Amino acid sequence: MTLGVSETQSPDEGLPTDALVETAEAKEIEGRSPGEIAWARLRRDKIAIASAIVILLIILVALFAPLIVKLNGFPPDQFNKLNANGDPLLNTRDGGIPIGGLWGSGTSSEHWLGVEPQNGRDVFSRLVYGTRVSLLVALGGTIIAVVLGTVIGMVSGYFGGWVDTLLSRLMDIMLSFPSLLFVMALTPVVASRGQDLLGIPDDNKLRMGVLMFVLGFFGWAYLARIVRGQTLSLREREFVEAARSLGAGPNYVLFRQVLPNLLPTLLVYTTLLLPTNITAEAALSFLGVGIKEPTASWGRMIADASAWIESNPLYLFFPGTALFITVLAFNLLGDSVRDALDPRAGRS
Amino acid sequence: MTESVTSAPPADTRAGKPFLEVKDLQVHFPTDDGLVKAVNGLNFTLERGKTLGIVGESGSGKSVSSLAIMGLHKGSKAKVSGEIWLDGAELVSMSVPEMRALRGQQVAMIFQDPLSAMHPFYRVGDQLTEAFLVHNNAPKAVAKKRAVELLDRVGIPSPDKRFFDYPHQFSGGMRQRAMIAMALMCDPALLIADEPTTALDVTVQAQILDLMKDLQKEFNSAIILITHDLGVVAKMTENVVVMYGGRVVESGNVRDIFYRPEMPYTWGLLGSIPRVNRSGDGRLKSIRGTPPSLINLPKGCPFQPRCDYQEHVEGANCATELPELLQIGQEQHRVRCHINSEQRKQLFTEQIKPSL
Amino acid sequence: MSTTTSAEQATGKQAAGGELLLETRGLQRYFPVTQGIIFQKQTGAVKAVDGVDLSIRAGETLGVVGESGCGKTTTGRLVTRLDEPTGGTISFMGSDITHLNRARMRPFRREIQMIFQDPFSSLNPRQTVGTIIGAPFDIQKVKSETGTKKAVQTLMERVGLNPEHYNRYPHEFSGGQRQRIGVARALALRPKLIVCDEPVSALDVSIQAQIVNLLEDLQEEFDLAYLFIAHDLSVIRHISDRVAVMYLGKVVETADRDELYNHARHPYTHALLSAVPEADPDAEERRERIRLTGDVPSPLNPPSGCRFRTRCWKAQEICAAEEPPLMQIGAPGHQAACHFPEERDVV
Amino acid sequence: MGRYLIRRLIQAVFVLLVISAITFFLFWATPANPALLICGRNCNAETVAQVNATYGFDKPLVVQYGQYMQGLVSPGGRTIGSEGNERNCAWPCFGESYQNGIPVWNSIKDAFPATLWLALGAAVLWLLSGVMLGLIAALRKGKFIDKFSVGLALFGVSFPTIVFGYLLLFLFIVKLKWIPFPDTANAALFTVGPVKWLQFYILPWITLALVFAALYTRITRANMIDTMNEDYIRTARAKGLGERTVVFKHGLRSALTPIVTIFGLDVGGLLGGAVITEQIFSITGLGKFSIDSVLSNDLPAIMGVVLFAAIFVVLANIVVDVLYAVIDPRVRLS
Repeated sequence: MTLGVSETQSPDEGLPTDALVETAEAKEIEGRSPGEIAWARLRRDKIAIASAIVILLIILVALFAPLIVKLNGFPPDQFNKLNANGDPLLNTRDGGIPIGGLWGSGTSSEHWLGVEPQNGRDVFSRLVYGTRVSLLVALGGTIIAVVLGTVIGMVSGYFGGWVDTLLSRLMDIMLSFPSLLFVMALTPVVASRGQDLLGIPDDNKLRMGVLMFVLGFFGWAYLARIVRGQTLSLREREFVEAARSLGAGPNYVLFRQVLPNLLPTLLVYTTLLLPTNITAEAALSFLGVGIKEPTASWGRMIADASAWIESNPLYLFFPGTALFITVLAFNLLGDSVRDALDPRAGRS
Repeated sequence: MTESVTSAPPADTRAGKPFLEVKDLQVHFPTDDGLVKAVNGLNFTLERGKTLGIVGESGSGKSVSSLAIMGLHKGSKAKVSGEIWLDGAELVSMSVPEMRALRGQQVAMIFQDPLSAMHPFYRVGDQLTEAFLVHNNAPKAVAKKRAVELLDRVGIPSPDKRFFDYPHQFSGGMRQRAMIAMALMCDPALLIADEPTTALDVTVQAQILDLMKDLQKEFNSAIILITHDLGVVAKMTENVVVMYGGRVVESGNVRDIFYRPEMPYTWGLLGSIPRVNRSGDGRLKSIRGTPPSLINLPKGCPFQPRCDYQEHVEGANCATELPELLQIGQEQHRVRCHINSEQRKQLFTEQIKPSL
Repeated sequence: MSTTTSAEQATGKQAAGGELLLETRGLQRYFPVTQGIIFQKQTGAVKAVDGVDLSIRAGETLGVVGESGCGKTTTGRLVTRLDEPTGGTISFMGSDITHLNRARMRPFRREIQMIFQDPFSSLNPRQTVGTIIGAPFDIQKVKSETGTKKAVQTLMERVGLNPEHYNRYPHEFSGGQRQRIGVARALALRPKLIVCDEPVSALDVSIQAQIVNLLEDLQEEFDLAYLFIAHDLSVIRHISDRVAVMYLGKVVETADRDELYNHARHPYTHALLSAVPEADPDAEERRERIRLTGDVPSPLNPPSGCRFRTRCWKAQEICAAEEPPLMQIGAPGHQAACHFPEERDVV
Repeated sequence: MGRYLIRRLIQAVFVLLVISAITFFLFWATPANPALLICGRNCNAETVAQVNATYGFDKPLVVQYGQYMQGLVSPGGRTIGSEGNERNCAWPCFGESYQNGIPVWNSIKDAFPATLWLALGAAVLWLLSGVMLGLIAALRKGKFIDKFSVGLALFGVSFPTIVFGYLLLFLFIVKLKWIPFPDTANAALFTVGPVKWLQFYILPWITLALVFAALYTRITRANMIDTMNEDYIRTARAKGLGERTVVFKHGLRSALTPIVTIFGLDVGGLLGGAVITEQIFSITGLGKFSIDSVLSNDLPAIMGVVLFAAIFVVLANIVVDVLYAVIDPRVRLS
């Protein structure tokens, strides 16, 4: 995520080092774009740096999940009945609760975060693999929503007339859908439809694609409304008039004049939508309409763990904490990005 | 007027003292970019029934000064120092509740943009009576009567009906009239008008300025008129303060400023404006460069970087030493410039006056 | 400020009046007002511009003056074809450009440029000055002999900007400098006509004079014609060769500059001129003022007959019944639309 | 005003029609033959044909949609079932459940009160706490209490409901045992008395309210800070009004206006079911009903719940717009 932010913010990476920033601040501010100023502000924001590092770590975990899991040697889907000494891990008579470990969660030097009740899968491995699912689905859904919202919003705002009327009504309708309910109801339907049309089995690869699609499809309308409003006001700005008076067509105006001015909004919205979608994926999997067994996902793990809340609360604690920290880090970064991009910040 | 009698002390207690006296007023704002020195030493006096014009370009500190007189910087990050004496009371050191009792009652303000200066959700009439009721222990009916009277007085047709309108239902000119009526609700002795006609069309501006003049005669109030429009100054004021970079650079009576100005910045201002009554085919005498940043004010004379007359200063200390605001002759004409007065007079008559 | 320059200026002004560049006939722009529960039907129209005839010759400045809502800005947008006229014709150098589509309009756009009011909104905050001033070359696909960068830097120098600031962003410039950037952009393709929509009204007095001077210098150097739109009668007097006064979508009086300011015939022009305060305390004291009452009526329902009659002190029955046409009166080229024109000393 | 309402209601009906059509065709066009869903494992060609006839699956989709809409529009409802086994499905007819044959409307009616109590209670909680916290933060901008509120709000928006809900459940029910395990019978106020009712709802309320309260804190704070910089606030101070009047009469009124809009839409959205909270605390409201229907592929039930929820959202939109016009005199409904 940090990489993405830095790329949009300063395309020509001639960025000053910290020392240079200081001198530039002290003396005259030379040739810095609004984006570069925001980037400089962001770099001075300790919370932003900290949350960016956390997010980077989470991304690394997601990327290198197979390598990390090799460390402890328990694939996420493997049922573990015995430990290295050949002792049983689970108490079969007591419904399959792990034996020993912190709060009866089966934590040990082999299974760092314990094992699942009943089938003994390694919680650490599942958590690591769950990171992949969460990030991938959230990222995919966010990209779809942002692209759809930007394009539809810009077209609606710029062209006006019946195009605008039609697209605005569409946005209204999309926003009138009880969206969580609809997403929930639609996910299995789309999954089986996809299976039918594409000939792909309804496995978790398809499910992930469906989740991205559904989250994107229900996430664009709000952004489209914002983009439409901004495009409407940008269209009236004199620099757009200036381009038009030179004979510029809609492509030039939309992509060279309007879009660059939308970037701060898109960036802020993206950083806010990402944690929302991470939460949404977890919620859907939790409800049983998202990622299914045997693939690991945080929401699924929380749903499974909720049955063992009395006997093995740690089982709930790990995916919950992972989810919370991830969402918090994204929100913190999103706030910092918004503050950094706010032209009013630092004045008054 | 009616029940509202300003609590002015008997005149003899402050014999010889001016009604309003501002001494060495300074207003500074700390910001992320540095300390903004908006006002750096403002001095003037004003009597009842008279109008003082404060002229300057954006960033010269004129609006900030007026907010300081209203005490509206109290409670913000702004640092205000110096003295403001109004009718025997010192305002800078005054506590917030004391100042609040004065606001609207003794000092009232008319703002530039009447649309944003009135609350969009409340009826015009209620906004007028509110100002009255907070200072007067009177029944609502009395307040309403006075509001309708004043709306009528400022020239709003069928004021008893318009009393119930919302600000957005008024035209720009009517809103400014209503703002004036609101300012007059408690019969204030001092009225501060901050660019009161800048947002208005020229015919409406003429109406509003005439109205202000008439009302001043009627209420004998002192008016501070803040503007960048030299025409408005010429029409309305007796005395003028020219501000630049947060400092007074020239002050005096209106004829001194328009006919015998001695500060190169004032010359520049007068030369910059095209005249409606003259066919000027020649170039306008513009001032080169741009106004200074209030964070990095030039050392020495604030106008020094843009001044074309530095060669006339002996010792060439324009860039290093701040010239003092010195009185010339007998009148209250004061100028802040290193060039000596005789030479300035000569420069003006020989070089400036012919091209105005 | 030598006398020779002003003499040159004066002869320059006299020489103005070359070939006819732009002519509008009966130009109209109505904005429809709609209402309806499901199907919107048009219930009226805001008559922003309602039959305007203007002509501009090469190298001259036509000033258009009037109060807010009089239609002067819309007129400027129609002339540059940023807005589509609902009636009338616009011809530029003999070609009818009233309803040309974007592709056909393209070549004409090199000849007609625009300078805008707001130096903050007229420059894209996310483009460098180089990109902004180079946009005309980019959009019109014009190759400069010296290369775009060199051409832009030459332009920057010409309008008084430091060419080294090529890579800076608009927020690093002051209002006056930004307006210079706008002037450079308008100048890039060497147009014949520049429409200036309130180009100095957002600037401080001292900066305003710099820009006015710059515009005058450029006019002389490049033989530009200006359609100069402003509400400030003093600026209009200073810069224009001819002046048109607009009220509620119509031209009510037009004449050569000095003829209009010294011998105005329309009561509205009188009222306007008399309302401008002069920067001269003695003159202000002596002046007799015409006090106009009331506000400008809504352009949705303009008064019948003469549109000024609701505020006019001379209005009689005929003013409500019959709309006065623009008629020749006084010196050649002086036209006024009034049933009871008279000369009156107001400034 | 009257004309406006009529226009908005017509628009609302149109929106609902579109939603119903999309929902209907999406769900019924699923390749999984609905008949197979109903007869389950012991399906053969004969039983499928029978089920098809009973539910009208053999007819074209458009006809089925028409019949469905008839049940919602016609005051007499519609007739359901095959020849010989016809029965009336009373208005408003959302069809019958595939699972147990109970009319969907009856299930919705039964589930709705629990959702209503949950949503309204949480709404009061988040509105009061959010607005208050946001207001205090705005008025003490930059001070400790502001930073604290901003931090708390950030914490709140970052706490996923599924995590926060279980955290509360674990703390107060499992660990501290202050509250007994939720007993679904306690959902109704009148049968169990206020104490049990409160015990039942308190944790769900807090769970549901957290995210909203955090959002409202942020919105209120931002609005209030913007409003206090407005020119008319300066005017109010220039009149000599007391700070309390300035803040509460002039500032808060403007700052709260956008909140009204958001609040209306949020409550409207929740009346269709707070799925996650209901799932965590086993509340048999609309949310629980809908997730159960989804998991069992009970198409008429899903369809019914989606439509029912959409009605609230659409109505909330209208209510909010009208309220806005009442609060802000500049807004004219046309």
